[in-house]
Formats: sequence, structure tokens, C-alpha cells
Amino acid sequence: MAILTFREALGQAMAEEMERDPNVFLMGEEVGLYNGAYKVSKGLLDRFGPKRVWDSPISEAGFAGLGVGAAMVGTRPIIEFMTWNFGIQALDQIVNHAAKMLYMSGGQFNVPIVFRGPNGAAHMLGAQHSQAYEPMITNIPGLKVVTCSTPYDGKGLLKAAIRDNNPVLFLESEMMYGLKGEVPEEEYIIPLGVGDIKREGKDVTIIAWNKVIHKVLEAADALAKEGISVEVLDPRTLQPLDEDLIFASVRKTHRVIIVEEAWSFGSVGAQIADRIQKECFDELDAPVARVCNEFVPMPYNEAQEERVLPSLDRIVAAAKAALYL
Amino acid sequence: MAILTFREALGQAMAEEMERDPNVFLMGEEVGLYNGAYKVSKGLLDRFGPKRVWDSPISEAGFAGLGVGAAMVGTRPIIEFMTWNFGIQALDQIVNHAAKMLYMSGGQFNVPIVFRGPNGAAHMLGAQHSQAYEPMITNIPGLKVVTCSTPYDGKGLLKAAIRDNNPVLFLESEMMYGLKGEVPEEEYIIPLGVGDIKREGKDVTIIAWNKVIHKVLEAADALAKEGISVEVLDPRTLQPLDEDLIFASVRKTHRVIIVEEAWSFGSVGAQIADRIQKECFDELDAPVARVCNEFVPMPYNEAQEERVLPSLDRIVAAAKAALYL
Amino acid sequence: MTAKKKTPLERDLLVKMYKEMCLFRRFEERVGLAYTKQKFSGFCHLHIGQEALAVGVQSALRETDYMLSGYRSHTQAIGKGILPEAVMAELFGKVDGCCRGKGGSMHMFSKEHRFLGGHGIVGAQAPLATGIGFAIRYRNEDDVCICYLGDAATNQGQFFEAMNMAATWDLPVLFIVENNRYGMGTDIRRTTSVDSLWKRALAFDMEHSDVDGMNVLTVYDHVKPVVQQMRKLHKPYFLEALTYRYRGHSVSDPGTYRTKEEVEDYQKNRDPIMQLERYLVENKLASEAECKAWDNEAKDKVKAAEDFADRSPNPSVDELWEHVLVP
Amino acid sequence: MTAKKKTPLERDLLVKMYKEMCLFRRFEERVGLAYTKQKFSGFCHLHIGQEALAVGVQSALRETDYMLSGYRSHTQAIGKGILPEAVMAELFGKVDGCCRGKGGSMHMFSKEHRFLGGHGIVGAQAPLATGIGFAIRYRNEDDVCICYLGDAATNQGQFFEAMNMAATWDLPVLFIVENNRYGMGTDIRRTTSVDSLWKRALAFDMEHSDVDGMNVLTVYDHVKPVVQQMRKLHKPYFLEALTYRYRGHSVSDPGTYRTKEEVEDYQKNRDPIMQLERYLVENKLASEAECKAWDNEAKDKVKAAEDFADRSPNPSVDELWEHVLVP
Ligand SMILES: Cc1ncc(C[n+]2csc(CCOP(=O)(O)OP(=O)(O)O)c2C)c(N)n1
Ligand SMILES: Cc1ncc(C[n+]2csc(CCOP(=O)(O)OP(=O)(O)O)c2C)c(N)n1
Ligand SMILES: [Mg+2]
Ligand SMILES: [Mg+2]
Repeated sequence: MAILTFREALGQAMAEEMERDPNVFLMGEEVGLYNGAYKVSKGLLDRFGPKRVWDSPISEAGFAGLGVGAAMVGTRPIIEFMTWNFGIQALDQIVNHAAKMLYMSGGQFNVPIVFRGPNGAAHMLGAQHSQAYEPMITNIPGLKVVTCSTPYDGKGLLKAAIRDNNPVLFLESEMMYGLKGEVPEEEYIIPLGVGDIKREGKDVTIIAWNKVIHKVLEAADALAKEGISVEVLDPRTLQPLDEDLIFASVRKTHRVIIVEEAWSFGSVGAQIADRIQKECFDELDAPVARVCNEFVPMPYNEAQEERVLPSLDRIVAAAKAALYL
Repeated sequence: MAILTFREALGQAMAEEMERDPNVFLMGEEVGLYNGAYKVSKGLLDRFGPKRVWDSPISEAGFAGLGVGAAMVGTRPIIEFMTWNFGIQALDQIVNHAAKMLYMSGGQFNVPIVFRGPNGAAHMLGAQHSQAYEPMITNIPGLKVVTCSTPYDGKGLLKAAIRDNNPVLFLESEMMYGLKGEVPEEEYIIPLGVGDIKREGKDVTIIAWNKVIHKVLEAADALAKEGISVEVLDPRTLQPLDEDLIFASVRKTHRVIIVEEAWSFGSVGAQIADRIQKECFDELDAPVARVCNEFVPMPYNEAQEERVLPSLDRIVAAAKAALYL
Repeated sequence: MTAKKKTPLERDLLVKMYKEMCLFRRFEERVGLAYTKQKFSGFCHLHIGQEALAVGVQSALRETDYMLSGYRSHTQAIGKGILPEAVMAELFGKVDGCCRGKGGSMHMFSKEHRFLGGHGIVGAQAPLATGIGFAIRYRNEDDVCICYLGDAATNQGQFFEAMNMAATWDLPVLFIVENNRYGMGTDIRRTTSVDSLWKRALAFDMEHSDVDGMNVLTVYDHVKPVVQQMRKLHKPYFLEALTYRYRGHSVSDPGTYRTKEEVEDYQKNRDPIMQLERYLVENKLASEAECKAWDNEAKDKVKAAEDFADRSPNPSVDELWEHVLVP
Repeated sequence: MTAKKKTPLERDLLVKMYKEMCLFRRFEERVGLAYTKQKFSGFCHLHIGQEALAVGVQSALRETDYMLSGYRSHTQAIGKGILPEAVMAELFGKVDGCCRGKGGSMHMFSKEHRFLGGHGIVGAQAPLATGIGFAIRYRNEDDVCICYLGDAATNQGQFFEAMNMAATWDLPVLFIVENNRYGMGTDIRRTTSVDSLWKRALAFDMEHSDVDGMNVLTVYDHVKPVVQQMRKLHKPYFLEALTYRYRGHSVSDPGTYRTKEEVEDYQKNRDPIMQLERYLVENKLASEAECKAWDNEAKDKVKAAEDFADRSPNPSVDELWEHVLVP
């Protein structure tokens, strides 16, 4: 297997799907001539030309809506948001149009479109450039929401997202674009809606996704040294959730921690916790615990930012608390 | 006590606060000459003149941002969104600016502003005019989110919101504007962050807010006839939540239903359920149950719409299930 | 009437336009009545008074062209080919509605007739239309996309972003602002600084003009060459159509923000149906009796549409689960 | 140099401008170095090359005027009165930073100096500035609010909505577009259809003009009367300033989208500091030696600012809990 960076894996996914289907095109700020603010689209303009790769004006609502309209009549746009912090400029087009078009039209107009870009905190970017948006955008019927934590998952899931006939919101991470991982030479697809056990364990289940899962895996190593066996579950798709996989793991470990690099109030973690307490009420040996960003806007100062994000210590402590250690 | 409609009570709150503080002004679509799309601002233009009451263009992001800027330098804007479905056009100004300004500026610029308007489904308005937004907007630190279910609460809470020195998102309901209720002649304020027990009970707690609470009270009557004593709790403020009141009620009844006219995924109800299972784990005799809108965009057809919203039957059934009846 | 000299349209087309305007007028009148009879609920935005624009523009198009509009679009949808029966049934929330009763009064759609909504968020159809224009170019076709907007929609940020993209990338979108002078109850002059909305196009060097939207022949003569040019050059175009709505913003609007005189002036002196009827008669192309007969035809059609909608069943409640996602 | 004939500015002001431009240039150079030395991280957008605009505009203002900008605003903040020490400390995330290290490189604020940010969402400062203009009128004051925007921000919907409100309600906002020809890596001509950005103002009948933003005297002469008029009439104004950034969009940008020649042409032939120096010397207002001395002064000041920022402590970690809400 080849070793690729996350950005290369995501770039490959787009290139392969653009190769496969002439209706797929990419549009976003700086995706073409500049090869992408984070170089995810590197080489795509050279390879596919200006008819397939479009540098957009800084008009998120505008080009997101353009994508929705184009998707209504047979093209399959990939809309890149430089980050999801800017994507909310287009929330009306995503929530009121992409998500509701099929329903309003009584089934006539589906919207095969992917909105993708980095989500959540990078490093010292301050309050306006560090928000994680999955708590907001997973509440909407008519949308699928996908995240990824490895180059392998990223490629397989993005290809599935591009082939999906519904609007898919695809969440990446600035900090992971340089992360390397194994990616098969041969084509593969990872179906949406299917989670993945990143590490098998029996004492406690830790559910996490996107960048923070790597901190969780560290924590699992640390806990293993203390004889605590942690199962690490990545739902990968957040909307819809792979509840079967989650419940199965809970029934095995009877203890759950949910770790999110996002605010806790009404987050995906809150939803998972609610579903577990409802469906696995008698299986739980401890309340579902959660580790999230502290509930403050992101500070610029490095130490403060680090303190806001879930830390190894906080994850380890939560796991131990769940085991009443 | 005078009997007022909800719209009159809210209008009084604005009038009294505009009377009290010359820095308070109202801006929104049709709030002036037209007296408000739903007549909540009826008479305010006549009474306070065009310098205090502004008819805005259909530029939600623009006039929401204007309000934030004006609030940074000493005025106290009330920004009316004709409905919150249009308010999301302004989400960037609310989330990235109103909510984060104080923090980004290291405590220099607070933003005393109220964004208010009806939220959730009315009747046969279709998918784009029927969404409940509290699941999205309660996830943000730096914002307070308030709802109201009676004219009395509406007036007292809106006055508190206008006097608050932070951004407050105030959620009303089209369907309740005509609802009548007692409102004292003398001035009163209902502090933000404090919930209210709308009906005392001992067998099961039903938590709900805004319009649906009236359906819940009906359900409580119906259940009372079967000898089931229901406590009805209205948090009123959703961000921050009055957790003490919620936990106290749970410790009393040991059974909880959360009813929302909103989508369930990562909603305020999910947050409340998570907090309860965490803090009252050993107090619960049954899992926290939830009754929400079905997870579909709002259909136009009347019978379908009714089926999507929480119904008396669904509420009653949930309460009985919690009692294993 | 200027149009007279300009083109001696074949009688057939003129008659077709007359019949269409009568149909639109009678349709909306009946919709208003049905609403007061509580045959349906929610919002109801009538297009009465603005028929000349819908008919004049439609007559300049071909079937494969696309159209999007706002919520005041019942008759534009019919013009584009959706049967009055299907529009009325949609208003009544019935299963034979063009969206199976799921869309409602603000959301008419027909894939077959390339009518892409029926949108409720003011101005948001502009980026969508730009996307249709984009797709047309993407496939090297020569259709055009009509994007109807209200005057007040020209204050929305999304509208400007769409205009800029259409102009920058040469997308064949015809933006038509139905300037009926009011956004709900607010005179457009109170929410913008320009006296003419075509000035919006100056910010993008977009070709533009304005037209008397009360006169169907003027509209047709004006739009026909615009569309023909767009098929060749694929550039966008901005048209400000000066028109007027006789009824309130929605059925629930008393309309106290404008004078009775203002409304009557339009109804008495500039009514689009009256203008065309006068033209037909003056030019001996039709008799008043014929016109009356055509109007009666329209009334019958509309009556039939309502009967159809009355008889059409509600969709099954369980259909609410469908159309959330496709496989 | 046209400005020469226009106004014989007193030497003091000219010298002040020269010193200020040197300070801004040297400040940003040091910031760039500090970044490469990893004294701080995140984004770092330098203003080098655009000094004439910041200084020329600032010189036309009075203390009570307000200013907002984007993320490329370190030196504009200093111009408005924030000490270089406080800006450098903010960049380093230190407690003596103008936002106690909470804001960072994109978010400079000072209530005392009426510098209202330092904003990271392109175009979003336009509605905020319009709100400041609104408050000025609300209190019947005669201050003005400067709203700096990048060229690419003129494609944002929020910007258009703000322009429309400012023009409709006569709000004293001076929108200044720093047209440095690129939005990040994209030539502005590839993302809009107009050759000149002042055309944006035509959509709103807003008074407007463009100016050579590389020449501080031209900028000052141009802006001074505009501001004076705004104090009287309280109307908004749109100014397109033609300028250029020497460095990449941010420190991490290699800048491969433009030619070395293009950059050098500005540096060699149109550099703002060089232009003013030549003017001072030609007009015997200062010697080259004096200019060199003033530049050295600037270097010392900047060095002092960096030393201060180095020495300033980090805020306590617990401060992260403060400033979320006020009581
Ligand atoms: C973004 C948004 N804001 C507000 C509304 C509420 N609203 C519906 S129609 C309307 C007035 C629109 O007037 P205009 O664009 O002139 O169209 P007309 O009704 O005159 O045809 C308003 C404010 C909305 N639907 N969408
Ligand atoms: C709404 C939004 N979209 C995208 C971005 C990412 N971004 C930051 S700066 C920039 C380019 C802006 O260029 P311009 O406005 O010309 O300002 P300049 O950097 O040239 O000073 C972009 C796309 C953003 N910050 N905000
Ligand atoms: Mg109108
Ligand atoms: Mg630029």
C-alpha cells in the first residue's frame, strides 16, 4: 500500500471521481490556480482544466447556491469551503435549499452535492477561525454529515460522498492534512453510515471522530499500560449515526466516554449519550461521560487554546472515572 | 391583572424598555409603518418615531450586523427577524460577531443586543418556513437563548433580555401571538436563566418550552384523569439552562419526558437528557424519554404536518411508557 | 400603444396571450376565494395585476428553457406548463398536486416542465438560478434560465453574489425583477437608495434595461430579442419590470400602506388584460364578444381545476416519510 | 508627483507621515521575522507595501473617528493609536496585548482608541461599520467610521447589504477598498466582472472615487475633503484605493500566482516610502541623512516593541474563562 498524506488521499478521491464522471466538478476559493488554500486540490486544475475546477469569488452563499442549482439539473458539484467557519455564510443554501429541495418538490429534485472543508480548531487562529460545526449541521433531515480521521477513511468516504445522490457535508481538519497513512493502490469505497472500531477493547468504549481520535488512541495506549482495555469507536458518519455499532460496543463494555473537539451543548455527543441511555439503560455500569471543548470561544493564546481542547489527561481521567478508579 | 394577547405583552415589553432607555431602538422588516408582520411592534413607530423604529431592507445579515456594530458603541438594539427561518441568513453575524466580540477583544466590547422573532412551525407554511432553530443556536458560548410560553413570561423575559448586557436570542411563536393571558399592570422582570414549574406533580416530569407546552399541559390533564400526576417544567431560558430546577424535579419524580417541537438530533432535549443521565444516574427509574418532531422537513399537507409535530397521544404514551404502564 | 407599430404579432399569439392572462387572473381570483373558504391555509401570495409580465416573458421562451421564482409564482408555474389542476391541487395539499401536497403555495416544482420552484427565502433563488445557468454552459447548451425576483429581493446579499458570478462567468441567466413597488408593506424607495433597480446591474457591468411590465406586448417585444441574444452569447441580463400587484402582499394583508387611488389607477388605466383587449379590438383582431368568450373559457378552466383539486385525495400520512433522502 | 502642486503640506505633517510609514514597514518586517522565529503561530498577514494608505487616511482623521478593518490590520491599529508594544504583545499572545492575548493576529481591538477590530470573516466588518455609522447618527455626532476592506471582500453579500443600508439611511461610513489586486492568490479580475471596484457604488448611487494608494500625499489630499464633507452631510462614501502588497497573502504563501517582475515594479518604482522620501528631498524639506535617521528611529521603536512583547507574560490559563459574558 502507498503511504499518502491526508491531503493527497482526499485529492486522489476527487481526481478519481472526476475521472469517472464528467458531471463532477470542483468549485471553491483558491481551489484552482492556487491549488487550494491547504493544497487538497493540488494538481486538479492542471489535470482537468478550467471547466472542471473553478476558483470562486468570496461568496459562500452564492457559490454554495450555485452548486445546489447545478446539482438539481444533473451535475455533481463538489463545493469546497476554505473552512467551515466561512461555510456558515452559506447555511441558508445548505439548510433551506440543499436539504429541503427533494422534500418540497415531492421527490422530483434530489441534490447530489458535496460541501467539504476543514472543521474545528487548527492552532492559534482565534475565535472566528476555530469553531467545530458538526453540532449545528447534524440536526437537519435531508443532509448527510461525514467526518474522517485517517487518509484511508478520508479517501474512501469522500468517494462515497461524491457518488451519493444526496447532499453530503464532509468535515476535514487543517491539522490532519499532513498526516500520513496507508492507502491501497486499488479503488475502494467506504459506505456512508458505517462506523469503524479503531481499536478493540473490553473495559470502556471511547467514541470520537476527526482529529481528536488520535489523542484518544494515545489515551488508550496510556490506559493499556495500567491494564485498562479501551475500545475506540469512530462513527465516521455523524448523520445518520451507526447506532448498531455504538450499542453493540456499549453492550460489551458497559461504559462509554464521548470525546469531541466541539462545544458540548446539544452536540453530536449529547445525541449519542441520549440514545445510549435510552437504548442501553440497563447495560450501563456508569453514566455516559463526555469530554468536550470548554464552553468558551477559542482563545488565541497557545496555552489557553490547549486547555480548551480535550487533553490526554482529561480523556484518561474520564475513562478512569467511568471505571470508578 | 390585565388580560393581554402574547403580541401585546411583547409589544409592551419593548415599549416600556424604549421608554426607559433612549438607547434602545427596534429594527427589522416591516416593524414600523406596517406595524410588524405579526403586529408585535404595533404602535411603536407612532409612539417613538422613526428614529427609534426602523424598517429594514430584506438584508438579515446586514441589519443584524448593523445592530452588533451599533451595540458595540453604546446603543441597545432590538433586531426583529420576521421569523428565525430568515434569521439564519445572519448566522455569521450572530455566531462569529455578536457571540465572540467580547472574547476576541479581551473584554473590551460587550454586545447588548436582542435578536427576536417567531421560531418553529406555524401552520401549513411548508419546509422553508417551519424550522425550529434552538438546536443550532444554543450550542454557542457568548449567547443567551430565551423562549416563552405565556404572555406573562414573554413580557418579563423580553424586558430582562433587553436589559441584559449580552447578546440574547429570543424565540417566540407565530401561533401564540393571539394567545391571551394575565399580565400585571405594575412592572416586573423575569430573570434570565431561571426556569418555571408550570404544574406541580410527583409521578413524572415533562420538560417543554414555547408553544408545545400547552399541548403538554393538556396531556397532564388527561393523565391526571388516569391518576397520573405530571410535573410540567418550562426552562424558559435554554442557554444557560436552569439545571438545578431540572435536577430537583427529576429527584422528585425519577421519570422524565422531554417534549420539543424541533428535530431530535443533538437538540436541546438531547442536551437535557445527557445532563440528567449524568447527574441523576441513580435517581432515574426509567430512561429519559423524548418526544420531538419527526426527522423530516416540514410537509405542507395538513395531516402530515400534524403527524410530524408532537401530538397529545405521543406525549401521553411517552409518559405512560416511563411509568411502565 | 407603442407595441402596435413595433410588431404586428400574428393574431394567434395575441389571442393566446389574452387567454393566458385571463386564465392567470381568474385562477388567482379563485385561489383567493378558496383560501377565504378555508380550502387551504398558510400563506397565499396572489399575482393579480402582474399577468402581463408572466405571459409576455413566457411567450418569448421555448420549452427547454428553465425558470425559477419566489413564492408569488402560481401562475408562472402554469405558464411554464404545469396544469392548473396540479397547481390548485398543490395549494390544497392534495396528492395530485405538482409536489404531491408536500410543497404548498410557495413551492411549486415540475421537473418535466423545467420549473425549478417556487422558493420561500427572498433572494435565495438567485444563486440557484445561477447554478442552472452554470449547468447549461457546462453542457454547452443554449437554453436560458429565467430568475424572477421581487423588488425587495434586490437588497439581499445572495442576490448580489449571484449577479457577480453570472456576470463574471457569462452564465445565461435572465434576472427579472418584478418591481411592484412594495416588499410586503414597505415602499421599495424606503429600503434602497436608488430610484431604479436596474442600477443594481451597474455594479457588475451587466447588460440591463427596464420595461413596462403592465403591457404584455411591450414585455414580449422587449424580452424576445434579449433571450435570442442570450442563446448566442450566453451572457446574463438584468431586466427591471415595472408592475403592480392589486391584492395585498398575502391574503391576510389589509394593504393600508398604500392609497385606494394608487391601486385604482393601475386597475382602471393600466390593467394588462384591459390593455390587450383594447389593442385587439382597435386593431379588429377580435371583438369584445370574443374576448368575453375567451374570458369565460378561462373561468371554466379554473372552475374545472378547483373541482379537480377538491376531488383529489390527500396523500397518505405515511408519505411524510418519503423524499427525505434518495437511495 | 501631482500632490506636490496640490498642497504644500507643512513639513511637520510630512515628516510625521514619513516616520509613520517607516514605523509600519519596520514593524511588519519584524513581525514577519518573529513569525519565522516561531515567536507566535497561526496566521500572519503583513501590510508591507500598503503603508501610504494607512498613513494617508489616518492623517485625515481625528481621534474620535472610528475604524474597523479586516485581518491585515496590525499597522492600521497602531495608526489609530494602539501602541506598537500592545500590538506586538497581542501577536505573541501575551497578557499586555491589546486584547490580553485572546484576540490574536487577526483581532486587534481598542475601545480607548476607537479601533473596533481586526475581523477575520471577509466582508463582515462592513455591516458592523454601518452600525457604528448608525450609532453616530443616532446620537447626532459628526464623527465618521472608516471601514477598510480587501478587494475580494467586494464579492461578499454582507458588503452589498451594508452599502445599501449606509446609502439609504445616510450613515457616515467611509468604505475604503484596499485593492491590492489579489484575494489571497486569485487575481480580482478573475472573480468579478468589473475592471474597477468603485463601480460597486453605482448600484446604490453612493458617492465614490478611486485614488493612487501608493502615494501618501495623494491619499491624504484625496481623503481629507471627503472626510470633511462626511462630517457635514453624514453620507457614506466609497473609495477604491489602488495599492499592492509586497509579501504573500500570509507568511505561508509562496506567491507563485504573480511574477517577480510585477512585485519588483511596485517596490522599485512605486514604493510609498521611497516616493515620500524623494518628495521631501527634492523639496528640500529633509535630507537623505534625516530620512535615514528617522528610519533608524522606527527600527529602534519596533525593536523596543518586540522586547516588550518578549518580556510580557502569558495571561494566566484561567483567564480563558473570562470575557464570555458580562454580568
Ligand atoms: C430572507 C427572507 N427574509 C424575509 C422574508 C419574509 N418575506 C416574505 S415576502 C417579503 C417581501 C418581499 O417583497 P418583494 O421581494 O418585493 O416581492 P413581492 O412580495 O412584492 O412579490 C418578505 C419580507 C423571507 N421570505 N425571506
Ligand atoms: C467569508 C470568508 N471567506 C473566506 C475567508 C478566507 N480568506 C481569508 S483572506 C481571503 C482573501 C481576501 O482577499 P482580499 O479581500 O483582497 O484582502 P487582502 O488579503 O488582499 O488584504 C480569504 C479567501 C474568510 N476569512 N472569510
Ligand atoms: Mg415587491
Ligand atoms: Mg486583496
